[in-house]
Amino acid sequence: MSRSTAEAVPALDERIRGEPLVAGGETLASVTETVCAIVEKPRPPRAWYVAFGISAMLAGLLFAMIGYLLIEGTGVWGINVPVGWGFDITNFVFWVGIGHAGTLISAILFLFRQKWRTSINRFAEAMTIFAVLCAGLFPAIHVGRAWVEYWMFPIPNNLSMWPNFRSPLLWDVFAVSTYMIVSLLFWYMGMIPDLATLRDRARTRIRRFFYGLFSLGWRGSNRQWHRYERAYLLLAALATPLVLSVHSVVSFDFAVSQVPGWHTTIFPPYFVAGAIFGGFAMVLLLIVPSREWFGLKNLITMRHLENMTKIVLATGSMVGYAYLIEIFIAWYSGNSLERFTFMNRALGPYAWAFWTMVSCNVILPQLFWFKRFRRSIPAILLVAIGVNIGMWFERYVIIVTSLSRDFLPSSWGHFTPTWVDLCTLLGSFGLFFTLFLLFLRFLPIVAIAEVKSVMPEAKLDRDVHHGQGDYHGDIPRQHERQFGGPETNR
Amino acid sequence: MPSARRGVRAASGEGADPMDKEPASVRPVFPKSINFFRPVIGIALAAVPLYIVMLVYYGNSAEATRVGYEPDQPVAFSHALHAGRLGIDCRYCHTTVESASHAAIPPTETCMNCHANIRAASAKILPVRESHATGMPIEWVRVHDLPDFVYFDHSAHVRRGVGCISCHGRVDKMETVRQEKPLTMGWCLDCHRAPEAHLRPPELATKMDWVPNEDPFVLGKRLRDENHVNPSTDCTTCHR
Amino acid sequence: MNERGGYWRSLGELAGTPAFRLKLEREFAEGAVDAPGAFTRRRFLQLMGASVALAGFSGCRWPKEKIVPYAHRPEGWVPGEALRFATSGELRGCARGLLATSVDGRPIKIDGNENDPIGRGASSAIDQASVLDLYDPDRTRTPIWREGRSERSVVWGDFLAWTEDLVRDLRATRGARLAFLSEPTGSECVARLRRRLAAELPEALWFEYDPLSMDHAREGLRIAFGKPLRAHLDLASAAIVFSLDADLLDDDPAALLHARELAAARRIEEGRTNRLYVVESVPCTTGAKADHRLSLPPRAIAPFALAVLHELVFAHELEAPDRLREILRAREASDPPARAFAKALAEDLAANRGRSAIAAGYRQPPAAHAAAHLMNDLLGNIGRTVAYTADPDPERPNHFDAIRSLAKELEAGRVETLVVLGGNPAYDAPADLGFADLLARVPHAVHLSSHRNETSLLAEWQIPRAHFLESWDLSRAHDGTLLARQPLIEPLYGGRTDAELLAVFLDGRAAASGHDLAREAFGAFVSGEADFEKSWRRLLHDGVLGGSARPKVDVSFQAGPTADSLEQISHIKDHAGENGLEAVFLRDASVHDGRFANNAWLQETPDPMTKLTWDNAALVGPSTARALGVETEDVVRLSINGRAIEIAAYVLPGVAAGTIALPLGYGRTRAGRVGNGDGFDVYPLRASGAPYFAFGAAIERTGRRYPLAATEEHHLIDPRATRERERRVGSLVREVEADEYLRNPAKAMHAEEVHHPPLVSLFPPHSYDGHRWGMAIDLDACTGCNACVVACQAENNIPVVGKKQVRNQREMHWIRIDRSFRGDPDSPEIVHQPVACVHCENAPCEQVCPVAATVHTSEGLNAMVYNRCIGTRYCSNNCPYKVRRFNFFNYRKNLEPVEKMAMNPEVTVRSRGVMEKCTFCVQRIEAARIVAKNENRPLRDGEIVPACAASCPARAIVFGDLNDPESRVAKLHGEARAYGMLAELNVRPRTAYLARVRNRNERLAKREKEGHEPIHG
Amino acid sequence: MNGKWTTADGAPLFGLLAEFADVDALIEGAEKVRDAGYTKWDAHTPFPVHGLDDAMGIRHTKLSYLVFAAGVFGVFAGLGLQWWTNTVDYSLILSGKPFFALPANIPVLFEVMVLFAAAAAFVGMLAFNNLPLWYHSLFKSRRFLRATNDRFFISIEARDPKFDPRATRALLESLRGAAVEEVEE
Repeated sequence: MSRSTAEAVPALDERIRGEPLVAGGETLASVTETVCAIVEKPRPPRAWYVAFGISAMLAGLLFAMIGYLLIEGTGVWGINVPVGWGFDITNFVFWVGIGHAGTLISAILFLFRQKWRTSINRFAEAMTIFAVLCAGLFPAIHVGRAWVEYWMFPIPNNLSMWPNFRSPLLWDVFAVSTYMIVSLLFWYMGMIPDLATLRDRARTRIRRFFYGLFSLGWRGSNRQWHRYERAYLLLAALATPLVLSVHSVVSFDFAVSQVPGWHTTIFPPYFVAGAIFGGFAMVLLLIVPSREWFGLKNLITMRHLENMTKIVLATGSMVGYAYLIEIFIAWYSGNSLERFTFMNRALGPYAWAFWTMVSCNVILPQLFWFKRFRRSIPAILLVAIGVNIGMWFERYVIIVTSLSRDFLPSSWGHFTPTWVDLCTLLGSFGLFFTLFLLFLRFLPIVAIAEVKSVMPEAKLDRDVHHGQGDYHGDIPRQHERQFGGPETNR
Repeated sequence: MPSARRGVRAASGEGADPMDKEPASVRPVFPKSINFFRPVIGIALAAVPLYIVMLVYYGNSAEATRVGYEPDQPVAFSHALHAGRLGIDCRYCHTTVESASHAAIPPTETCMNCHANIRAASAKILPVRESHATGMPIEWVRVHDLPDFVYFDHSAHVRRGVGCISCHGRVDKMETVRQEKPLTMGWCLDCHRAPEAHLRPPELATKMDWVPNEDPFVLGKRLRDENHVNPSTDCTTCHR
Repeated sequence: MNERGGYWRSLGELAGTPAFRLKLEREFAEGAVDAPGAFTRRRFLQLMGASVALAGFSGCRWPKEKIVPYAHRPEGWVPGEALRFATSGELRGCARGLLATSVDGRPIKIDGNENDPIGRGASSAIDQASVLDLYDPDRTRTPIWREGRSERSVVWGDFLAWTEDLVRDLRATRGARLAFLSEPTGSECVARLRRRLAAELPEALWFEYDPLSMDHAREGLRIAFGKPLRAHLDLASAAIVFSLDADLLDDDPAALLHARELAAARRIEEGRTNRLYVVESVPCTTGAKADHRLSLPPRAIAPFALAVLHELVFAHELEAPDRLREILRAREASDPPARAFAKALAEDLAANRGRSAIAAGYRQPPAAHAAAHLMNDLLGNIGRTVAYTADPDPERPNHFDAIRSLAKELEAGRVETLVVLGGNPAYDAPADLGFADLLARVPHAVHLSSHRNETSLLAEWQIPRAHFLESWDLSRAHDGTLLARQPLIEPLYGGRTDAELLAVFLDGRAAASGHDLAREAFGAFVSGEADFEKSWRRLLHDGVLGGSARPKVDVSFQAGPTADSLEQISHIKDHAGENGLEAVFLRDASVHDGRFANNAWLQETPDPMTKLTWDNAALVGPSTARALGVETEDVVRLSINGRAIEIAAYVLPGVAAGTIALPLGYGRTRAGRVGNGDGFDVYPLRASGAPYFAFGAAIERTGRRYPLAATEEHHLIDPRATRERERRVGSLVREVEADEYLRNPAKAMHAEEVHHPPLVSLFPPHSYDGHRWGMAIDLDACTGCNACVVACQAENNIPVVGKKQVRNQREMHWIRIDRSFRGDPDSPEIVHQPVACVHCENAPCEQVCPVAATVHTSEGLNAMVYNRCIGTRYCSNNCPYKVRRFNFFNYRKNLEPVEKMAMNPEVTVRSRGVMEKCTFCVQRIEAARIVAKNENRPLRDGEIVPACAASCPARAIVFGDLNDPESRVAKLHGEARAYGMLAELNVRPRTAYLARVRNRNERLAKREKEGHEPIHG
Repeated sequence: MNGKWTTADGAPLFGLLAEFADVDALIEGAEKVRDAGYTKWDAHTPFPVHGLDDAMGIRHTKLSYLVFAAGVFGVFAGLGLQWWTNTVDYSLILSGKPFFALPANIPVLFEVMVLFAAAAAFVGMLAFNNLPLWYHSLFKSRRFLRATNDRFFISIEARDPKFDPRATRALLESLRGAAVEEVEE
């Protein structure tokens, strides 16, 4: 007790001053140096090689499984009638969910002028791209006849047939592909100035060529910055509703259907919250080791991590609330089918999955009420991993338990995954991490230009006197620099 | 302390980058000429995908893959001669066309009905005579080949007055039979949705050179009402 | 000789030209789509075509197809058109008149012949599946001669050569040391030849054996009336039907007739309600239909008959000879439920004299049958609801005596040449005879068999047996009506019929062909040469010779012998005895006595009661199972006086306490690639003395488990789910009490209604002018016999997926029969409900399909377009009825060409990755429509009959146009009993179910209500 | 451009480049250059410097209107596509639903709208900025390499009507902390 009061003082003090977003007295040059060095180093840390080796192997496994699937048919999975969707769509929804934090951090936090996003948004966006890639894979391979999938796109053809725009699956096709494209644009556009930086520092011809090619001849012209920022703002403004729409649409796959346990109106917000929740957990999972390996502790500070844990806590509680309300409504509606479905989830053959979900998604994150855990790397990793497991099981519970026992008891059934199911899931992680590790190796993993723009060096001294521009949050520190005061922690 | 970081001198004084000591100019990454190629690159970026799309689209279209298919047949049988110049009715050989789904390819016997004495000696019909003698069939090459999941019924069309030429073209002008129409689903639908243009008095269905002596649409409209021709576009009409 | 070669040769003969073969190959290169391999090939070619096209060329397409017309087209043959021929199949010595549909010379579908006295156009699951036997690739393709260990495929000529000396010797020795073992047969050709045999080779011995013999009934009649007879029930005019362990509706030569008449006599709308009492040890379809069902152990059933007689004689003063009164005096049923049941039943019977029908099952001892007929006699049913005809072969000993005496002959070595006409005695003869060893010792054994089975292996000669679709014959139906059998296809493997082989032993090389034999035999039925041809043609056309049924015979009751036999059973204790369990040997609904073990359709057909596929199992009742500590899928060691087997257990509600039921016909070792090793062989436990019941069975658990593939109650482990299931079943499978219903139909129906908000739709309903196809299924008629399931499979090219897949719930049947229990698990009420796609007007499956592969037609069919389907399975997930089936694999990959011949060219063959489901047999709808249009007339009601409806013996399924108020289906939809399953979802199903009617006897009903709390749905 | 000016060693002159060490100097410089009435000039910074736009007197970009237009087009394209394919060209009876009902079409409509707008934002930005432009004279300057790192620059092009080597250089050198150099064409 006494301890907590003891540390309450600096905590309070800190809330007033606001912890620096960039610590360790970095300069413009040193920021550039820190980030670019990662890419320019001849060889990354050994840990990177180990991680890459493993993920590449798993990715290989994934493609082997897909090959086997295409040759033999979807029967190699555990699915059956009634459970027509098993791991395939579970994985899809899981990965799409992961894919949300990225654009969310970049877009929504950008619109809210949350400057702390600048050091992590590049990570998050990259994560989004790769997660959505993995996600897109599953709808593509889950169909019985992958070779006629192009029928899902409105391409003129000599059958004069069109896709059915009433189908939530088709909404998915549009939502996910749009999301993929927009996220890519957003990511790439954000990277152009940093690629230019790399170009200008590049020593070898190849690097100069490629970074030169992709930086599109960016020369930091302010007339270009002007339009660039406008475009970035617009993209952010577009991406924000898009993020929300994508997972709402994914939730329609279920909400629009008949199946008890699927046919639920709260799915869209509930799914979005869940997506953000899982997404942030994944960001944490990725960022914590990276900042260790690549010495980014000064750019990605404890404050960044702590802010994210707070979001995890918040969204986790929303998800928990959704679980409760679902059960309440099932009871309150008086619909006996609904009631049974939820009783069955909690106490039926899949109870183990249900309780895994609850403990990982609702109970575990409660740790973050305590600052001690919010700032402890092990705790953060533990929760991050737990939440990812929990979120996967959330989708599994929703999809499998609902299908396994729907209307006619005579056709009730059970889903048991096969080794192919398991290997495919594992493999999808392999693919994801392979891509991410490549990103770490070859691209600026922190948005250099954006970080610089929130550094003291980016600010005009005279702004203190007439507050022009839009500097929020750091004014006290600004003030302190003007009139001397304790240097930020060295 | 921060003020120490002001000014060029200080900055370069850091010696952070050795560039200052080197000559003032560098070679740019790309030569000046590249800017002249920008439009070319731009156009290429736009055109290549377009070309691929077109390639796939036309590649799949029946016009590219099927129409004009004209395989060699085991017997040099000329529809132009038999149906055209001699004016033999289609139904003389394709007997079941009005009563069954298949317009049966005639058995060798049918040929021999005439050729037993007409041109019996001709080398051209040697394979026919052989087949008739040995009972071994003549292996004709299928020209109009619908996918196996399509169920087409000749009688249903001929009895409503859809002329042979609507799908087979002027067979009476073909030395060897050739596919004239795409026979794609889209093509079938066009007629099922608006059959008027292809309707004629049922008894004239097999008449190759028939032309309406009035506006075919007016006639078609009338025939459609008379013969209750309401083609369905339900999937089950052709797919079962 | 190369087997395939032989096979094609015969095909060539059949079709006259290799044309046929080529045709086949193109016809069944078919599929909704090609597998990826082929697909990419096409795509590639098309792409090539594209680039070429762009370069200004064209005409690149996938490989050539050939059209191969006949050189000489057979008379009246139209390519691709279906022809139907009357013919007949045979089982248990009773022929069944059938119509075989043939396309381009391939028989592809079997249906009942309207003229058949028993089927009246209906058919059984076994009839439906018989076409698959024809194309079984495991059939023996040539005669096989065995010398020691070496087997040689030879030709028919070799066999004839071998018989030459034999026939000479036989003539000399008047047939000495020659013996025949035949299955029961109604064949007139065989009968004729036997008469010749008796005359020309008097020394030759003739035995007849059927492992599922019904001779106990025959013996019972001999006791009751002094001569063997056949009994015929007229359920149509019976108000009360009482079955003593008799499965009248499924396991009976007249089952189809019974099912139809029972249903007809229950049309409550027409004020007809009969009442069915069933007393049985193991639930069967008849028990499921019963208004009152009593489970008793086998031994207690005959005594129960006496208990009923006791009530009739003493409580209701029926006239009976004094000696009988004496025997019956102390014969009240001992345990209370049975007594109450007997009293109530007797009351009903007495109240309906001359309007009741009583029958005992063939498993019951002769005395039980005698008792049943005694009741019929006392109640004055004879001549009214029960009639008798002469036995076709009064002299023959009953089957079990026959096989026993044959065994003696063989043991004594008095048989040198044994000719086995069909059958499989080495497998199914009673175990105590050790028949296989005896057979192995016979110097010359000849086996006529379609497969190289357990028996053929031991014989010196095996001659391929012709399938009935390859045979000429004349054969007698159950009631003696003469049926024609004509081939629809040349014998694929040069098979011979029983008669043809028999003739060889009389005439050697001079033996007449089946065709001639049949015509000879027919000669006896027509007067004079003049109209022979005419009536022969007529016979072949109708398939039936009108008025040839055996005349009914008058019978006089033999009090004495009956009394004696009743005396014997009057000593049996009617309560479960101290001496352990009692085993019952059952005929299996799928494989019969084992002969259909290699028929994949039947193997995959779920058993009407257990819903098991691909296996049999030892069936025990719940309470007995609990007592023994046995659970479903436990492997148990089952021993009956010395002999023991291991078998998986299955807990089946309704099996009588202390009873263990053993379906015969599984555990085959030489059935073929389908049948080998399925299930467990229980014949080793079966003794010729006690062919159907065995006392003193002992069970011990082995601790091992054996996976069983049942199509229901997958993983239904937790009690919550069990309770939920039983809670729901009431509203899904509705029932009404007859009297309540008659008083107030609407109210009676409402009882089971689920409460739901008013069914309003956001959108105006789509209007279907023109036709509006719909279906009605009368649950009160359905017996759960599975005929529709197999009929659908045959009509719609539904693949077989095998045990492993069924276990993972991937069975493909478009129509399934849901079976549910209610009430006390040890004597539950059982209901069957056929479920196929109900073609919802607001079909949930349609809107979720991203490519519109399942849509509504303008006539309201929920069409499934295979070639558009990409296989997301979303439709199946969203289908409340779960009637959609998915091709998880390419289930046809390993089909042999000959198996593909069974396929219906009118229905697309679905490939891997495609969803499929019931289409209301749209191919039949379209065919009928085109015919009607070509004839410029509207479609008539009843003109379109889906395969399921066509096969249904009880006429429970009706299809038609709901827009036509006069159509039968529209009327049925209008009836008060009609309801839509899950209609509360507002999916507006096009299939209406008619509630099951329970016509209860108040007295018993009261007891039952007090008695049981419901469990397990 | 015009060969009017040349560098010391006679090469055609692109313009003058002034380097600054920090934002404040840059802003001041920019304001001065703006007030001097130059038009063909620009500032180069490693990150967007707020206030610089005003300092340079840059007019507001039209990009937003383009994006809006694209979005509106997307709405109609998305709606039109669905309406034409499912209602006009091949209308199928699905779940007894009407052939056209807006609710079912909204998700796709929205996605198409976003797609078009986003694409417009990106492509528009490049187009307005005349990117990609892989070659630019300034890339010749070694100092300029730090424009993407930690230095700030003002470049005045020789083709500016008010450009005069001496006068302009004087102006630039007068700016606080500026290091000036010539950049050749």
